[in-house]
Amino acid sequence: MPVKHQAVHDIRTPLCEGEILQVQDLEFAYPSGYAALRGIDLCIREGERVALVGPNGAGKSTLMLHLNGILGQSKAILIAGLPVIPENYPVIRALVGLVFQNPDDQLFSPTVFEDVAFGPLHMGLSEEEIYQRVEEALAAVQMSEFEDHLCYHLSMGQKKRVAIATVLAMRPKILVLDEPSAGLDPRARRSLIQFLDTLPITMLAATHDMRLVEDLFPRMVIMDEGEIVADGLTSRLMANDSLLKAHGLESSRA
Amino acid sequence: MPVKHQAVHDIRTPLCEGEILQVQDLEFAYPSGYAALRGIDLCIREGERVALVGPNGAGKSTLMLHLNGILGQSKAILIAGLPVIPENYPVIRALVGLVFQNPDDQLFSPTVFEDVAFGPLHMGLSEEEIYQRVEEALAAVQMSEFEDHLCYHLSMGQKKRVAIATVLAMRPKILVLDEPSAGLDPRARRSLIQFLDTLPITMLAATHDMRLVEDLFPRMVIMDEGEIVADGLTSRLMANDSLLKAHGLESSRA
Amino acid sequence: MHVDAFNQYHAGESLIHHLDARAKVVVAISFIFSNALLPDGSWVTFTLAWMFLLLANELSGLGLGFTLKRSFVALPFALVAGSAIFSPLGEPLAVWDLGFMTLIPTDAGVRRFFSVLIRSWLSVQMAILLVATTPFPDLIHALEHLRAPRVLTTIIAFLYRYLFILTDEARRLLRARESRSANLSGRKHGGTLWWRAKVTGNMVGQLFIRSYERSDRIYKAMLSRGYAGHLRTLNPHIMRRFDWLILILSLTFLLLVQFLGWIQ
Amino acid sequence: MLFSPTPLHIPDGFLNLVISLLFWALTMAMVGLAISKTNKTLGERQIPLMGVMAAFIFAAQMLNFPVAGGTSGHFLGGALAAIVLGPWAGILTMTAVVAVQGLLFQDGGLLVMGANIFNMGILTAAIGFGLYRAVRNRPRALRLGGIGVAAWLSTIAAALITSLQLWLSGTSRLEIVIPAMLGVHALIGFGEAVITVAAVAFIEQTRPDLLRAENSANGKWGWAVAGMGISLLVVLISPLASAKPDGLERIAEDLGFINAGRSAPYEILPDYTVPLLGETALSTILAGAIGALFVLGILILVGRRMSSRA
Ligand SMILES: Nc1ncnc2c1ncn2[C@@H]1O[C@H](COP(=O)(O)OP(=O)(O)OP(=O)(O)O)[C@@H](O)[C@H]1O
Ligand SMILES: Nc1ncnc2c1ncn2[C@@H]1O[C@H](COP(=O)(O)OP(=O)(O)OP(=O)(O)O)[C@@H](O)[C@H]1O
Ligand SMILES: [Mg+2]
Ligand SMILES: [Mg+2]
Repeated sequence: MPVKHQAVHDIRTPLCEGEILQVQDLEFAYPSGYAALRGIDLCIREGERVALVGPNGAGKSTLMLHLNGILGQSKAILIAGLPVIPENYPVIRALVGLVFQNPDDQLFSPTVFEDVAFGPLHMGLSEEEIYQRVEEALAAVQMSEFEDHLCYHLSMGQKKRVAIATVLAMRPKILVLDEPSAGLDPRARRSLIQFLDTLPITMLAATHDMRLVEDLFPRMVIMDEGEIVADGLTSRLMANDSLLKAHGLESSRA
Repeated sequence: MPVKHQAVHDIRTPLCEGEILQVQDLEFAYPSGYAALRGIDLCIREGERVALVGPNGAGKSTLMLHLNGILGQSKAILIAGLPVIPENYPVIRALVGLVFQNPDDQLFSPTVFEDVAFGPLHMGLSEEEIYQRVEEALAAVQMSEFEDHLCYHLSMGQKKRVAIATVLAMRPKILVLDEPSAGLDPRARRSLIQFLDTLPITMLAATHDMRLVEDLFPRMVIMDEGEIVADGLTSRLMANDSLLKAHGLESSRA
Repeated sequence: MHVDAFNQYHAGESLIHHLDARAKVVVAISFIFSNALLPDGSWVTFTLAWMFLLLANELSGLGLGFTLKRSFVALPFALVAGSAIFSPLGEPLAVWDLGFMTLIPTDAGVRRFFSVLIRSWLSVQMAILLVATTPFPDLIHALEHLRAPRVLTTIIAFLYRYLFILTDEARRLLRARESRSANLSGRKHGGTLWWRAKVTGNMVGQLFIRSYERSDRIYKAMLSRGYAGHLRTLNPHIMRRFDWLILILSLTFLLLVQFLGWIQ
Repeated sequence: MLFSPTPLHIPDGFLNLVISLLFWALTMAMVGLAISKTNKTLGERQIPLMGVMAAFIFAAQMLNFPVAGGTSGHFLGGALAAIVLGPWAGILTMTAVVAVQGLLFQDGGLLVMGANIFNMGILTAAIGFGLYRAVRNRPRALRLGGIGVAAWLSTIAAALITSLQLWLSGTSRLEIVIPAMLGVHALIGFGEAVITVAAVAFIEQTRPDLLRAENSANGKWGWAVAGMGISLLVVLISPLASAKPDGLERIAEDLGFINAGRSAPYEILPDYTVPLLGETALSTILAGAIGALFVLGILILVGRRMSSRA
């Protein structure tokens, strides 16, 4: 069992009004009774890139699923000032683009085009705009020529990119990525990192890939057993070996 | 498309009689017609540890599924001298322990205990021995306290660990691991490496985790497009940057 | 509803929990059978049957509320049975003129209606008690011992194994759709009904292919762990003398109930 | 809700013993036949496959789509199971589904399980596969149209036979339960049809080999005839049944299993007029038949045009 550490916060202001993502004292237990989140406080400013790390079962995926109301409503979360309650779901789902841990969880339409078009279609956009958005999103992940392919016949890395495109086509303000690099071969992983680096939007990514964290995310949040145990500059936290070790982590240079 | 390289073989002897795993000119096409394996030659001595690397879609998983007859029989493969044909399946499945890439494919029982006990139970062991093996295997992946948990309530990394335990409980002679470290947190990954290091058995692992390869596997086989394009000492192949690059790989120090 | 709903079994150490699954299945089915056989309006014997149920419930240690809370699943069907009130076979009790049709409740109709509801309510509670005190794999095993076709019980055993996995898959598909069901502009959204139904159809197709392929992989995983056509469990499944005793006592009681019900 | 008791899962107590046992016998005969057929044509691998497909039907019933006002369209799956697995495997699969729904979730009773399996597993498989068998080598539009009709009719047929069972058991009045059940299921059947068609289209697009493999095992026309026959019967009986309000009483009197001693006081009953349906049984039957022919005609015309273009 991990050693309990004093929480290390260094860039979070105690009040974070007006920030794009505010989580205050979020608690959540699965129906089985397991308390997966035990009082999460997290604020993210617009345009910030934050990595979420922590051991298996820390609650990273659980937290991410909360951010657009998929695990139910919660007044503890404000997205652009809106609490995550059913009335706000449609708006919040347009603001927060969630890329699941497994791309197979994300794709449910026969062809790549249909899947990327689902979000824009559901938003009631004009046909013209839908086509434009789909093309743009696919171009961004270098999958344009796969438009008519069946999602189902793609390789893991290609699926991952399409999954990201489905979310990009909705033009979210916040991109939430669960393990974006898992299962990708080194080349695909590198091109994903390069692509994400060009995006100017707010980003929150859960990952075990410490090099990805160092390369792409200036800020890092460590979770363990449903709590945030550290939140600060990646460079500073990565240097704190005992902190990393206490939570099952290690810097990529270890 | 990867550049075609002259195959680099340096420790394989042309004839490998008497070795525990022998694959000679294995060909395989999926029902869709896609030729996933195009003439694989591979020999592994007892006690050897071999890493199988290559880009997404190279055919690594396809090869591994062949090793205990899961994709059908093949006389091109000999396990401890036995061809992989239906008569030998029971013996071969006791010899070769296969951990699938996706833990969801491996776990099919409601509770962790039941799942780990499945193999020993079907081998016809005594109740006492079943209990003992389950405990040992779960201890090896540090999941003992999850014995009564429901498999589908675990986090991704927890599932992966249980999947490994299900195979360990059968005490195979050859351990075949498909991406054993994907989705594990750094500590779990490290303790898995340490644990595997203590096992005296033959091991073949497909992975994108180049550091795992360097830490644990003295021998490395590179696959691409259904062929083995290189087979040699890890230290030597890792130094060959152009070879790695041509197949979507990079050494962990890049 | 969450997947936990699949775990209907509530672990316990009671007498009922320890009873052999075969005995429990036979008693439960006989109880339901007996209810169906009792004539309408035999309130006394219905009460006797209820006492039997209460006793079983008490012995199971689950508590009264447990089955009671779950016993209303059949309620929507009461609506259907409601029309029995207007059976023409009894004395009319009133005349309701609805304008387009005239309804006449009769005494026989009312008696029938309540008898149906009581039968159903008692039977459902017995079934609940059965699955709450018997792990599902044991239940399947019991059915096998009771000569249910092996093919069918094996299919059911597999169904149970995969149920968790596939409903999880379905849940993830729903999540995926939900998380992209967005609307920012305040305009009409959600697409047409036709389109929504079609998307759902695609999801069903998707789920089918995934289930099919996953079944293939899991089957292989089972093969690679020694599965050879028959699922084994750790439970010995022996009918002890105690099981026989309870079985015979219960059946005798139910016979008695029948006797009372028909001489009334 | 995941397992909201649909109006098709009859609980224990709602059917009388004679009907329950009769349908158990019918079901057992059909299931026995299905087992022997599948044993003959399918390998060991099919058993886990059918188990998974049964779990798939379960899971697919979770996938709903918002209709309006908080209600949602659901999926029953009998026709789809028969189409993708073939009729016999489809029957076994649906039998397992209905059995587990009853055993594990009390969604449907135990004594009446024979009837439930018959309604939701056997009848739907016969209609679903029978109509599919008739159109499956036709052009795409006709084929998908046929599948839609098959799915819709299988839902209607299940609702119809459920109503008839309730009526024969003396639990419901025919003139009330038939319009109610058929009305509701005409809508549910629409969702069923769209979902089934989209699902089959999806499978045709991604894994056509699955559909081909399953159906080549059943080369005979028997299923087509049976499916069409039952469908025609459904079309004819549904208006007929609802136009004969006094059937129950007559049968009850003849068989004497409801209060045999009492004399039936028919005299004091006023004549029933059934809302929404025509004056005579004949006119409603005619209307139903004409409607069915009309749909069939359109399907054939569309199919012709598609094939002439190809
Ligand atoms: N459906 C569920 N029911 C009950 N408990 C669950 C469920 N899903 C997850 N959990 C538990 O909640 C905890 C957090 O799970 P979560 O998936 O959020 O972990 P994670 O941080 O994403 O882990 P990983 O790095 O392995 O993906 C784990 O202990 C897990 O066992
Ligand atoms: N069931 C299938 N039907 C048809 N083609 C398949 C099937 N499964 C895999 N393939 C194809 O076979 C090739 C090899 O797949 P395989 O899963 O063996 O790759 P891999 O090396 O394990 O890749 P990864 O690193 O992504 O796991 C891929 O091009 C894939 O698209
Ligand atoms: Mg996770
Ligand atoms: Mg693979």
